[in-house]
Amino acid sequence: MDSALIPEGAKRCSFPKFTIGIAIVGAVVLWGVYAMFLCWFKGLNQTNMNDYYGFALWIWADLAVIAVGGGAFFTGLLRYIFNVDELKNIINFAVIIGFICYSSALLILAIDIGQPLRGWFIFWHANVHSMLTEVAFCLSCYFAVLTIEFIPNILENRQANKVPFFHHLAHNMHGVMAVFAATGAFLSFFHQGSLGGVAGVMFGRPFAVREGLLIWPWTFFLFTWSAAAFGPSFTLLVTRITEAVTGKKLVKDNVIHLLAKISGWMITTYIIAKIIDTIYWTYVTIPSLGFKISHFYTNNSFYGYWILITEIIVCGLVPGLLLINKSTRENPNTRLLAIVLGVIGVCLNRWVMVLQIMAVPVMSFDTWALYIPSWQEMATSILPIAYGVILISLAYRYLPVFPQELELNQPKADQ
Amino acid sequence: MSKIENKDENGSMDGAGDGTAGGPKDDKGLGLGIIFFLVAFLICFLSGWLLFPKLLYSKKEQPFNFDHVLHSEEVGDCESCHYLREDGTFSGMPKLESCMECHTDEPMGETEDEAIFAEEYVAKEKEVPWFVYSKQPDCVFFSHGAHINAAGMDCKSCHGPIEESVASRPYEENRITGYSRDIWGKSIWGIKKHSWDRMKMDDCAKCHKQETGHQGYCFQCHK
Amino acid sequence: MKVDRRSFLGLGLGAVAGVAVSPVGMKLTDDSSIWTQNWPWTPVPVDGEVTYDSSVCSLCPGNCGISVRKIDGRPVKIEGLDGYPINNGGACLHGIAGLQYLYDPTRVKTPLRKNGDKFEKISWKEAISLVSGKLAEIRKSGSPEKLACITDKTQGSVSQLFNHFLTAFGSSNYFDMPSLESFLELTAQTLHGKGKTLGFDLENSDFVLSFGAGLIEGWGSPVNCFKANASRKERHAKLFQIEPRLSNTAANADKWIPINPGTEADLALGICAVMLKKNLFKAGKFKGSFNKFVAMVQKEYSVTKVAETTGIKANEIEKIATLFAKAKMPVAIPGKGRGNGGQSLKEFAAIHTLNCLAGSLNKKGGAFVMAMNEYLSFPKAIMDEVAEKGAGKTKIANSVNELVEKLNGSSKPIVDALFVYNANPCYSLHDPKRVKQAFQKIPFVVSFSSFLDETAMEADVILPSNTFLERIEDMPSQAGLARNVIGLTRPVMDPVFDTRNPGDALISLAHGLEGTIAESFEWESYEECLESVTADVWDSLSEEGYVLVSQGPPKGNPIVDFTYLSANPSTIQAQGDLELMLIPIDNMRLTGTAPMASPFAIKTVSDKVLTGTDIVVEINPMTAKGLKDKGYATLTTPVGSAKVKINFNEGIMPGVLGMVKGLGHTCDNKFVSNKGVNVNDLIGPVIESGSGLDAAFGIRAKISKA
Amino acid sequence: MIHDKKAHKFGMVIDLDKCTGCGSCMVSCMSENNVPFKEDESRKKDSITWMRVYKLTNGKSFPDTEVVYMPRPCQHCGGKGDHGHSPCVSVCPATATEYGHDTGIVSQIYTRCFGCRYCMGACPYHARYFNWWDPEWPEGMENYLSPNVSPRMRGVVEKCSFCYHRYQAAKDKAYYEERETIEENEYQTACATACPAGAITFGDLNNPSHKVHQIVKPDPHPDPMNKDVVGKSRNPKIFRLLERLGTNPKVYYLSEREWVRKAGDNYLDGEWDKVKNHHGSSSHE
Repeated sequence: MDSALIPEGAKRCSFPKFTIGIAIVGAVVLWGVYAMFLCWFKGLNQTNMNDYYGFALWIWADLAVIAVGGGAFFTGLLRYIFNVDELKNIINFAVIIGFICYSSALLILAIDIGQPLRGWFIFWHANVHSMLTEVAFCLSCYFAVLTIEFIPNILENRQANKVPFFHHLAHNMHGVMAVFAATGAFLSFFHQGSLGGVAGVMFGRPFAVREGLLIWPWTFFLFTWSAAAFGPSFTLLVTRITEAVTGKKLVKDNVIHLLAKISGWMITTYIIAKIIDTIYWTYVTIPSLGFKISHFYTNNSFYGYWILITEIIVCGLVPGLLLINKSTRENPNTRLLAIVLGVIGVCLNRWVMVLQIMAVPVMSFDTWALYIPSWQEMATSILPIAYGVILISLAYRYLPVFPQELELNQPKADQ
Repeated sequence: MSKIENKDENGSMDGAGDGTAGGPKDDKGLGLGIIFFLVAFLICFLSGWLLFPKLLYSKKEQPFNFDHVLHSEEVGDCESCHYLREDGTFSGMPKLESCMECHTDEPMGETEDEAIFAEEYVAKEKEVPWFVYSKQPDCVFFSHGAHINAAGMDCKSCHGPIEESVASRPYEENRITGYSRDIWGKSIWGIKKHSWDRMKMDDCAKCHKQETGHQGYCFQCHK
Repeated sequence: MKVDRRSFLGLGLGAVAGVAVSPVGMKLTDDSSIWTQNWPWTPVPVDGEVTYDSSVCSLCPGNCGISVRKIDGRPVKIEGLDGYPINNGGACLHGIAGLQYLYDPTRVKTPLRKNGDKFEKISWKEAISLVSGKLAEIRKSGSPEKLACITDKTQGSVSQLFNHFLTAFGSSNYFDMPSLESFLELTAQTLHGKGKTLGFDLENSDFVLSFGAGLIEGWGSPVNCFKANASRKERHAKLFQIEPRLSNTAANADKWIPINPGTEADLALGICAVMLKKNLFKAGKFKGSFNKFVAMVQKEYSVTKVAETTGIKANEIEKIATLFAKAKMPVAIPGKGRGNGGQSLKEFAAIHTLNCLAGSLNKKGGAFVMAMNEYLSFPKAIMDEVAEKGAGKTKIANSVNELVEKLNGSSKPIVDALFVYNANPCYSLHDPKRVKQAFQKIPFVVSFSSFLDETAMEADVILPSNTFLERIEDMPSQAGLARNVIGLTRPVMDPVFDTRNPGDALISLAHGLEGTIAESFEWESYEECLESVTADVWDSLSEEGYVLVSQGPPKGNPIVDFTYLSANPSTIQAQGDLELMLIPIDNMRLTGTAPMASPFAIKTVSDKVLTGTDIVVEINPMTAKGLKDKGYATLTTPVGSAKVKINFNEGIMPGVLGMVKGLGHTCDNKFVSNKGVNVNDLIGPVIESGSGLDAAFGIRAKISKA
Repeated sequence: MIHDKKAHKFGMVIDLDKCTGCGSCMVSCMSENNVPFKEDESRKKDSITWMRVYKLTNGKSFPDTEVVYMPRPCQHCGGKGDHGHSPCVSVCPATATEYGHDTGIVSQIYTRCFGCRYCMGACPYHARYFNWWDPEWPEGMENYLSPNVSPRMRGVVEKCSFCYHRYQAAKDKAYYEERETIEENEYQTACATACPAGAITFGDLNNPSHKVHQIVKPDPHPDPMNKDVVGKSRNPKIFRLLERLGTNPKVYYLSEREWVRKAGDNYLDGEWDKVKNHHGSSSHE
């Protein structure tokens, strides 16, 4: 019944089936939206945050989605600036994922602040010294860029494309996309970084504070780097999931391998940098403030050394090496393992850089603070995922997201 | 007729696009489009400019008219009623008590406003519920002492030539914020001709920058 | 002509563009945020002219001078009054939070009458005629002594007005709540004779030997003690604190000497023994078998014996004795905690004897034997024969606790009507259950409380009093102060509710009763009464706000009578035989007596004392076998049991459990009530023979994982 | 204007040996600054107390246990090198909190704050509090609220202001009497005036005639051991909380007990004995 909208020649599941699927996920969305309105109308007492935990699950969710959304800008950068042509076959999808991640991030921020109606003060009364100001500006600008990058793909919809104006628009936009890609890359570099800076500049929090270059602490560069490294992994992961769900091959292996390889090298180099940073922090930064590393990983019921090892070795070094190594990279199972580990790794890193910072006592007579999010917090954090699923399904169903789809799914008699 | 329309057509990007795309050849539609655009634009723009303020602000009449000219002739300058207390705080609107230094429940003049004052307030010993045009919100700390004594400013530069008023204009209150309209200023565009036309924070900051070389720290004016 | 898609497109675009370039967007964005800055449900305090009133706080016996900041007559802040002879500036948290009492959710807003189990509002006129009617019946029945009265103290014109009322009515059954004042008076009476009380010159003493006196936990006149304690540093004075638990006082002291609970008297007498043996004492006007006393302590309180009972090493005891005796201006302070809980006369007497032996009596930095305040001159009550007859009858009991025993003991009502003023016996006495029982046996209870507290709940009629900020009253200093000050509490505002000064209520009651009682109350109002009974000091009192009656050591060396102690009265034993000892803790941030703590005060209470609605009990990890820190446990005593939380505390003796006083209120105030348990529910009274005091310093208990 | 004549640097020193933990300072602060209260205030992690009194113990077991109380207002940090980049001020995205170079006081503007809570994360002293709830007073109780401090709405951060409104009041009086300066006793915080033990001394650290300056004797030169640290006390008995972080608080603490002074900061094993006697160089007296 919606066949008129479906890309020419592409096979999609029946409309009722599709609707049911959407309805199920939609229910989750509604749940999240309900929680969202509770927070807006009743205030943040709906959460389990407290004065020790001013930053909590939401900020983590923000950092995490933005990190994994990094695939968009990095792939864009490679595709349009470094002209890695194969990537045109996955760039659309990378952009959609980025769009989802960033729109979610903005939404969560809008819930997270105590006075949403004053949110615009961050622009109007901006404090240039604050990393958060930098985040806000770059984030919203880059979101605009992503939207622009997304539009052509939407306009390529069978019906939209019939309108000559849209047709030309889409065409012309593709032409100038390099400009936006460049802008996007530039903006992303800064807001990914400033998100890292958010933690790094807290010189009252020895667990977070880092020395750095000019006004930017090392976490600034580590965050950008890790986003560029793990972002593509996430793009691959979601592609893999989509392929599994649709039961179709959507992107050619050489493209996958290429992106995996790039991701692998980025991860490995990042993790080396991260290890150096950790060592420097352990042996130079914190001792000068009177702390031993054990202070941050013992005497509490949750945060142990395991979290450090998991983040750096299991979910950092391992996926990195797996993706560098040709055989493991091209083996679908080990590759999947690697990208899953990688995504977990980057999320874990963001977790540590938000929640553990808050948990660690600084005053000698203070105590560890642990917190469990309220259902409202969880619901609003799950909301983006559900919303993402819906958007991806719609995009996949009605837009020519994967240029190689048709070619890869020719009906062949002998197969 | 058609001439104009042609002009329209060539003048319009859309038209051009249409032409090439071989869209409907109905020029009227296009002309209408523009007319509709202009009409809608004008209606919305004008209502946003002229009607919106009418809806945004509610008018409130003062309990009765107050004649500043008459009073300043009788009792002298502003300070005789709006004075600084000994602890340096500002007395603001005079309390009934200080009015009754002259007034009794027997009107001294013939004005019906004074009659109201005598009957409704002096006789009943009720404070007059004046609406204060220059009322700042609770978050603002304003030291009249700093401006009058230390900086030697006159009342007019912020309050305007109020001593020339012979009657009280209606008080306009913003329905959303509860602010007096004088804070944002009469002009919905926020345009000011005199220093007293607007009383927003930026106006304070601007003057502070000029006079003290520093726009001032938040705590100087916020509590 | 045809209106097609493009026309609507134009319409839409035009509208959007039109609004966009109009001021609407900008203005609404700005206003919406300004709206959040001025939410109508966030109160906006009205500004106005600032004035200051000075008065005297009467929340506790401390009677500090206070300065109340007002905005256009509306009180907004209470602070200590500079230059006031008691506190000179500082104030305690309860006084500073005083304004909250004005609007406390439990305020009694109008006179109330109990109807079934609910209260209903009545007018003052109804209330007065109702009460005086009932009282008239009692007098008709010919046994006026069946009217009893409980107040917080005996000093001051309001308390004495109650007494005056009873006398005129024909009853001698006037009782005051156990308080440091009453104990000191009794001690002075026992050792130095009638009409005397004790004061301690803390701010000059160079060696303070405190037997658990919470000098910074609200003992005596709190702020005065705080200041004296703080000045130690400059004066190089020493404070030795003797108690089973590391209280704030102990923590702040130069030395903390842990002692087995309830053995303070033994230690004091042990120290006496040492001083006498080593001839470290200064002879004074010792009367009443001093030698017998000497022999007794040498025999019964030898250092070894005392070391045994108190758990303090023998050489330690001797060291303390020597330090104390050799100090220039030593003083020994009795009264565990705030000194108003369960206390024994033996302990007070024994400890004060140290002062007598050290020659600290009426010396700078020592203990002052002071005459009771006698600035009030009430006219003699006029008594008709009914009154005479009633006055002839002997007093039912010697103390509130004894009264409660008697009431519960007898089947027929021995009290027909009871006045309760400024006291909350149904909460603050040990084992309040029995107090409530006793109250239920009284046909007609009249409460003069400002708040609907546990005791007011038991009343049949409430004649609500003004709070201390709404009324005038004289405030004689007491509480072991080394100077004698009469302060004047003055109204800083009109009553918030339809309440009256208790004095006025009493006067209208008397007038309601007519006859000789009315004649005994010929004043029109309490203020007039106050003015007349304080005639000699009224002028300076009303002008200055206070009168400094006496300061510095009193003249002369008082006699010391050893008769009571030389008979070696037996030391109080805690009730029960369980393995642990539960002791109540006085915490400066809570109040164990009326009025209960304010919301602000409760807010400051540590989560190591109260978490949610759970009370936290202190226990030494050594004792806490099988218990988890912060875990739940069941605490059981012979009197009751309660679910509590555990706090491992190295600052409390093994074998001892500490539970804070002042929680577990049951009145209708969600900020203060239904938090934790009332420690008094777990402790039963132990009456000391001879003094009739409830001397329960604690109770045997056991604790097990819940 | 008065404050431009010479920059003040208001601060306080708290004598921990005198502090009795009585709580007067906390309540005086709450009542002075219209701090709200709610049903359960035992959850200290969401209980607003601008001035909070911590209880410290020396960790020894019975009977050697010692306890000390440490009142903790906002430390009004000067930030690294005392240049005014306090941990919280530098991170606030909307300039809702600001370092007053004229007073050294860190402001908090409730109507500007939009509740991102970044400042709370940045403050190691937990001196900043978020209004998780709308403030509510029992019926009638809002009548005791003071007009000098505006009540906060839900969703914004608040903290100790060193009773700035009292400074304003003192200045107003000075303006009226046409005085250039205000006296030491004209501007005192609510906690300082309330303290019954007189443990809190408040004043201008830049003014040698003020008690606080005379007690603290701040060393205007950077600490040779840590250039971020400025204004270290020249009195070895005086310390600041987490001084090594370079936050440069304006609240100093005084204690005769070594374990208390040590508890004020973090030290590696054996480090304390090296640094304990290091304090602001007396050469600049």
